Amino acid sequence: MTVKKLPLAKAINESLRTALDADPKVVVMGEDVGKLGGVFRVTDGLQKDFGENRVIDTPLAESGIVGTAIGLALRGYRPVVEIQFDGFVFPAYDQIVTQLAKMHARALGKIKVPVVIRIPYGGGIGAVEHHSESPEALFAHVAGLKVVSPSNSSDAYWMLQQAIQSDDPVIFFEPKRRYWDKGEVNTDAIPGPLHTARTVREGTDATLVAYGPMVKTCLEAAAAAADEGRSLEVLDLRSVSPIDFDSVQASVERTGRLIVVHEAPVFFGSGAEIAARITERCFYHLEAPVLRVGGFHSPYPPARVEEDYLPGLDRVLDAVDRSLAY
Amino acid sequence: MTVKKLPLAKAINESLRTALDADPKVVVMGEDVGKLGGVFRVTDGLQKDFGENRVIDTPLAESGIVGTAIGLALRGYRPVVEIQFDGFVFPAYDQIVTQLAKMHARALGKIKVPVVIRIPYGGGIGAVEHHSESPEALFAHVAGLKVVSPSNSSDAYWMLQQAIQSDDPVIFFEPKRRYWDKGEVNTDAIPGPLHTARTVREGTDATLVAYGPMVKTCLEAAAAAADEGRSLEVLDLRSVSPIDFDSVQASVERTGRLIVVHEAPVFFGSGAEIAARITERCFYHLEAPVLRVGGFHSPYPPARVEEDYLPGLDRVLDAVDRSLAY
Amino acid sequence: MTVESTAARTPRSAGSGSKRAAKTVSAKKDSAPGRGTPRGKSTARGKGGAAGSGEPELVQLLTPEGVRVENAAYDSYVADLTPDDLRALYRDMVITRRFDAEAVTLQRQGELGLWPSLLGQEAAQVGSGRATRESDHVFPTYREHGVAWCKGVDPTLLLGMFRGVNNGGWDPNTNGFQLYTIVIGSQTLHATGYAMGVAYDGADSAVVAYLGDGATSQGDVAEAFTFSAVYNAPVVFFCQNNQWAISEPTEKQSRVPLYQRAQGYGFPGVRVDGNDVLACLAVTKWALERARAGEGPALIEAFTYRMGAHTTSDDPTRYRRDEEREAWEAKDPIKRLRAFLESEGHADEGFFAELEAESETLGKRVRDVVRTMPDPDAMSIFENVYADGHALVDEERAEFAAYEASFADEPVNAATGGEAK
Amino acid sequence: MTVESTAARTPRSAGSGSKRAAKTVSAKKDSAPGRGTPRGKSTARGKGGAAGSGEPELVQLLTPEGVRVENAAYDSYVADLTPDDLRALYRDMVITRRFDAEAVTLQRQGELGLWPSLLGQEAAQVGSGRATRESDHVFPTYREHGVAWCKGVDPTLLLGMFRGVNNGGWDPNTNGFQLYTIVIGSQTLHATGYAMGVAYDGADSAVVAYLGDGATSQGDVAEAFTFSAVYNAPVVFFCQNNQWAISEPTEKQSRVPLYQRAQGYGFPGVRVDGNDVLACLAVTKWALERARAGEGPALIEAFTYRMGAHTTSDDPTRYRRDEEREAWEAKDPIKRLRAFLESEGHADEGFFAELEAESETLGKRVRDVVRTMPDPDAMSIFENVYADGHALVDEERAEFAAYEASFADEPVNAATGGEAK
Ligand SMILES: Cc1ncc(C[n+]2csc(CCOP(=O)(O)OP(=O)(O)O)c2C)c(N)n1
Ligand SMILES: Cc1ncc(C[n+]2csc(CCOP(=O)(O)OP(=O)(O)O)c2C)c(N)n1
Ligand SMILES: [Mg+2]
Ligand SMILES: [Mg+2]
Repeated sequence: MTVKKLPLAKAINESLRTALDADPKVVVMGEDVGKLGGVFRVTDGLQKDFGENRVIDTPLAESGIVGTAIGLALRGYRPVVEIQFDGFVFPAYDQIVTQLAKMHARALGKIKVPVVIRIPYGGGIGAVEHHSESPEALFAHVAGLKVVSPSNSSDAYWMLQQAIQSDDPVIFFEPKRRYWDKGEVNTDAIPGPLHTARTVREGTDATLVAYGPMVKTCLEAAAAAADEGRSLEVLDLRSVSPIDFDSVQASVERTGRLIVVHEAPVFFGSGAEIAARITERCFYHLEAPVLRVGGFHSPYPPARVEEDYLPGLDRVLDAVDRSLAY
Repeated sequence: MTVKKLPLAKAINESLRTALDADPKVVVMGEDVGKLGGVFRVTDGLQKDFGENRVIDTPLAESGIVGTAIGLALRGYRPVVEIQFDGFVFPAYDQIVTQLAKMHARALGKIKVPVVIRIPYGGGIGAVEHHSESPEALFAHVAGLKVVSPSNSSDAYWMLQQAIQSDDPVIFFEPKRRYWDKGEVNTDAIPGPLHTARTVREGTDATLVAYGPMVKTCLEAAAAAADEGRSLEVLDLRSVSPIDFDSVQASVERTGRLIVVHEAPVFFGSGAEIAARITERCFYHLEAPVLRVGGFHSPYPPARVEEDYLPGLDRVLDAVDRSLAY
Repeated sequence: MTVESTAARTPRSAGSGSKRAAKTVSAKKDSAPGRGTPRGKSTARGKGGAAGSGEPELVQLLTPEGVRVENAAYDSYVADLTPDDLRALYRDMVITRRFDAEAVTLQRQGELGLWPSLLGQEAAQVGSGRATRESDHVFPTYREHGVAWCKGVDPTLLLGMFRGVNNGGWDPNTNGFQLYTIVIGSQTLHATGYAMGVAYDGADSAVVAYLGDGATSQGDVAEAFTFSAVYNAPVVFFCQNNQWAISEPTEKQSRVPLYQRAQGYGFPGVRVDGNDVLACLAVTKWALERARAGEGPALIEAFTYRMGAHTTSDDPTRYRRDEEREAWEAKDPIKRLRAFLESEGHADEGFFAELEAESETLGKRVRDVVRTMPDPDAMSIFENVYADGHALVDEERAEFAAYEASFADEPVNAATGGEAK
Repeated sequence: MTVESTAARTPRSAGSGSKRAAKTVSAKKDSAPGRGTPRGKSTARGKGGAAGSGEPELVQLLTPEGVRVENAAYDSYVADLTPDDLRALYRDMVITRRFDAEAVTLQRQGELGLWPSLLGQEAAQVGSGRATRESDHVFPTYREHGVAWCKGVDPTLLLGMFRGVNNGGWDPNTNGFQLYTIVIGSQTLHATGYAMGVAYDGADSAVVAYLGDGATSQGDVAEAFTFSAVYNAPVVFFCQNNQWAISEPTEKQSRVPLYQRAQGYGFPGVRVDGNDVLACLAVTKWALERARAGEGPALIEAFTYRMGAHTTSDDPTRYRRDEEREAWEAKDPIKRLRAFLESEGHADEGFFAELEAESETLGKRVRDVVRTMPDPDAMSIFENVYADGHALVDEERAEFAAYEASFADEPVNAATGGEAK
């Protein structure tokens, strides 16, 4: 058994290395992924070891990157694309929505486009505009795409392995502010399914659902709540499309209360979908309406106010209070 | 008082004509909007009357169209852009999301970008791929944009007037399968606010909320339900961002039941947001969970099965049955 | 296999006889100044005449009257064509046109929802299509019915998406012919990526990306030019400039001839007479050979004309004059080759009569197949959304099946919806 | 108003004296073959040397050693520069560099989150910036600190977005200098649309869109080229080819010199020595005059070098060699003009000392302003999202205010959130 303690970014690096090693059809491509090793060093050293045809520095054009990745996939490759920051995925949005997502269905299943699109996302790193966004809802709404987001090093490693092995396009959202958080990775483990949620803390009074960067925040909130004598269950959703509603439902049937937490704006966000569906499934179990904690309906604000914008422990606990007040 | 009976498409044409007449800064731009008058003839005759500098046939490039419209707006113009079909807005998505939506905030209010983007949307016309989609959720999630959709000729006329007068960017979704439906337009009326819902049928047993093409479907469903002795209230939402939750709440407080109907896929669609928020506001009033009727999580299907994909009277009434069964 | 699709698979690029059939009448032996040989990178660039000086020259091997003119740069690419080959090209064009006409009729009869006619573009499509080898991969727009034919795709398969029974009914892997792409320009990037893969594989094949004149304005096409140049990908961009993008003339897309676009990206651009099947064949062969030899991409602008409406939904009388169409009729690609075949004695009445009969047979088969094409099952909505499945699709499929079943079992069961409650 | 921003507003384009200061030493009077006059559309095209034949020529008026060389095509654009004007250009560059260095330091001290240094690109920015008139409108990237200076924007305003107190802190209408744009290439379309508006207005002004070498790959930039050409918009695309897009050299964006891109879109492209402020001034003036005269767009490639890191977050040692930087140091734009000023006797020690003091004053002011720049109020999140308001924003603002208030009023009130229930 090989267990290493790795920062999340390094776990992704190792995962890419494993995939490049295992399958000659895997290629990594994006802006600055080669010689520089990516602006976050996630692809550090890969070009040196696998060459310029496997780890490809591309022209500065996201639509071109995804569009050529699709072509490579049609040729039998398995491209892993890096979009440098969340806010720069939009030039590629057309290729993702009208082509990547729909080609398998368009061809009645006769072609597959196993493209993974890695996107460092979310805020909390004090960055300038376009470098802190959480656009996952804009992909989850689109049929044909799968959308996942790991919250820790082990998931980062394994979920990326599974995303690369999937014959479907996967949008892989990496919680950039957790890149430097260390966690154990067992590279010999047999991972669970890619799209199931995981209970990361058990509790009885209310359920917190989160994914990516907010899992840590929710765990902190649950710990703080415990001090006040409240028992919160925390679910790491891991997958935003599909969503493991069964696990959420099972938890809510026990706790009777649900708070969904994400960085993305609440309006039309993941929380809306989860609230709607879980309310339908658990109508007679819910003691309070599903509450949502997330970003506001405003452009991501300047760094000096992002702490106010981002859901933190206090806002999560405020929602817990409001839920318990019903 | 000037009341005319006009097809919805013609009402938009008249509205554009009124705006072009009233304000020399209004320009209409898009592919084939000039000499051809648009593939739906919505801009018919405008270039002939206002010239090539006011009604502009553009190169075939949606990002270019929206990007230059932004530039024109910065110069003091009020561009009204036509995207030829729903499925072709995505090349412009980056300009819309990263620029158009955010510029007013980026400049701390010092600049305004009053651009209207008209998009014929939705299915039911037997078209090929990309010509029948309902992407409104992908715009509603984005702060800085307003999103509206008229359901009838009068609203088409007046809401477009108001969208053009608005200093904010407005995504104006036109229900293309209702283009030929006639309705009365009073061009001397004083219209109500752009973003309020309208009760189009009163009822007591459950509330149906819809917008754009589905309003007619819901009215038909309500008529059919009436035959079975059920009294359904129908709200025409008119605006998807902002959403007039107050009106929906008021209705649900009376009926206790809510069904949201739209063509767009249910997953992460408008129905999710409405269900989540109305459940929060009306937790003690709801007799049943908010139900959603909409498209499935699959690419818009080929024309010969679109009737199965699209929410019709029967699927709406099925949801009503399910709601009443609680 | 049907008669026409068998024939469509016959490789045309290998000269099947030694008799050189495409004789030239012109005697001038020197290549036109400034045009050079098409093989050299720098000399090929800018070929076709100077920018801004009126209509640029275009590569032509057959005049509109069907007279073979010499062209030092490109003659060699058609030098080994036999009379059989020439008749086969003629057959391709006639059958393609016949098929297209049938589809237009079927649309009028309500059997198809829409049809984008290729009328007038047969030479561009057959010439370029026949220049490809079986291993070359094609990325079409939505109008490449003639190319599909050349790649051996059963033409009836093209009709499904326009009837509305699917969004693309053939297997792109079988014939190296990708599905039609409706979002303008997208496919040029797929073609480029595919070609990058061909290069990484070290394979001896190339890729053709079709695009229209309007498409040249799309950012995706520019990015395809950039990527293909930077990676030296073996891709040929074959732009059919049919003068119109729906109602907009080419001047709304560019103020200089389109083939010149390539130069600024570092690869050659050539304008060819798009109504001259021999010239299209020759220029595309040249470009494909370059690509396969590792010399990278090229742009071909086939100067042609959309004789019909943009699609059956379009009314071109609103934006263009009849005289324009009439002028182009004189350059008809089929008449042109026929004149040449006749003047050279390569084809007799029997050939033309037989071809007429074959076309009719195809027309009938197309009608029969379309009319009996079954509507898809409603449940197909939930198929092939994902390759590996998706829980929500499974849930919605089950719900929908229960909903549908609720109608079958009258009296209506109250427990419709089938949801886990 | 502060000393430097007052000075920055002095118009430079009108020659303020009759003494022609920019004397040339070279005696060759004939324009170099193939370069022609910059005014003619077709002759200007392709100027700068043949494609693919090694390094193309670039327009240069001052050698790296500070020697003025004659250029028949562009000399007239700097002919009326007085010694005052030359010193002013020098001052612009020195102050710009000083300001930039201060910002880098402030970033290191934690006062700024990030800074994109323009070190090495002063001539390109000051030359082009000073070529604009007050009524000309500029659309920058995120690195145009020198252009901002020339347009009279108070430099401290540029720091807000990099400190994280706003996303753009100046009023774009005051100085004709738009906000910085981070999404690569977007602003070229805004500039084009703005220029279309200028043309519709019949105004006698023009627009400059700045972009980097990497940006030339973005589809938006290609679309800007297409739109500007088709509408003949008065826009100058000023591309600072600083050889790098973060870690990627220009060869990853194009296999031919970037200025050649323009030709395929039907407008002239020129490569200019981006470290030669006189050449940048002259070529930009030429392009702006053309644009104002209704001759449409032009592309200028200013061949320069990013002497520092991409931003303060970047570590260039990972991808480029020190020698490259050293080679470019010899071409430093400031040293070059200083050598010329000195050899011509246009500036004495007093001038340089005074300028040094002025720079220090600016540095100090920048430090002081930044350090006292207030953080925005949390409630500012809800401001300016919409011009006409939005119900949801109002609701969220109220909720957030109530939530914040709940902390102020200890003991905590159970009814937090303030929502309508
Ligand atoms: C991105 C996008 N925008 C708009 C359309 C609508 N549309 C379909 S065909 C067409 C014109 C295409 O012109 P061209 O590229 O010259 O090809 P042609 O139809 O002449 O073969 C347009 C605008 C589309 N399909 N895709
Ligand atoms: C659409 C988009 N993709 C990626 C980035 C990240 N990024 C910021 S600057 C940069 C390189 C830009 O290079 P260039 O255009 O040469 O300008 P320079 O930084 O050299 O001035 C990249 C890739 C971005 N800002 N926008
Ligand atoms: Mg065309
Ligand atoms: Mg650069």
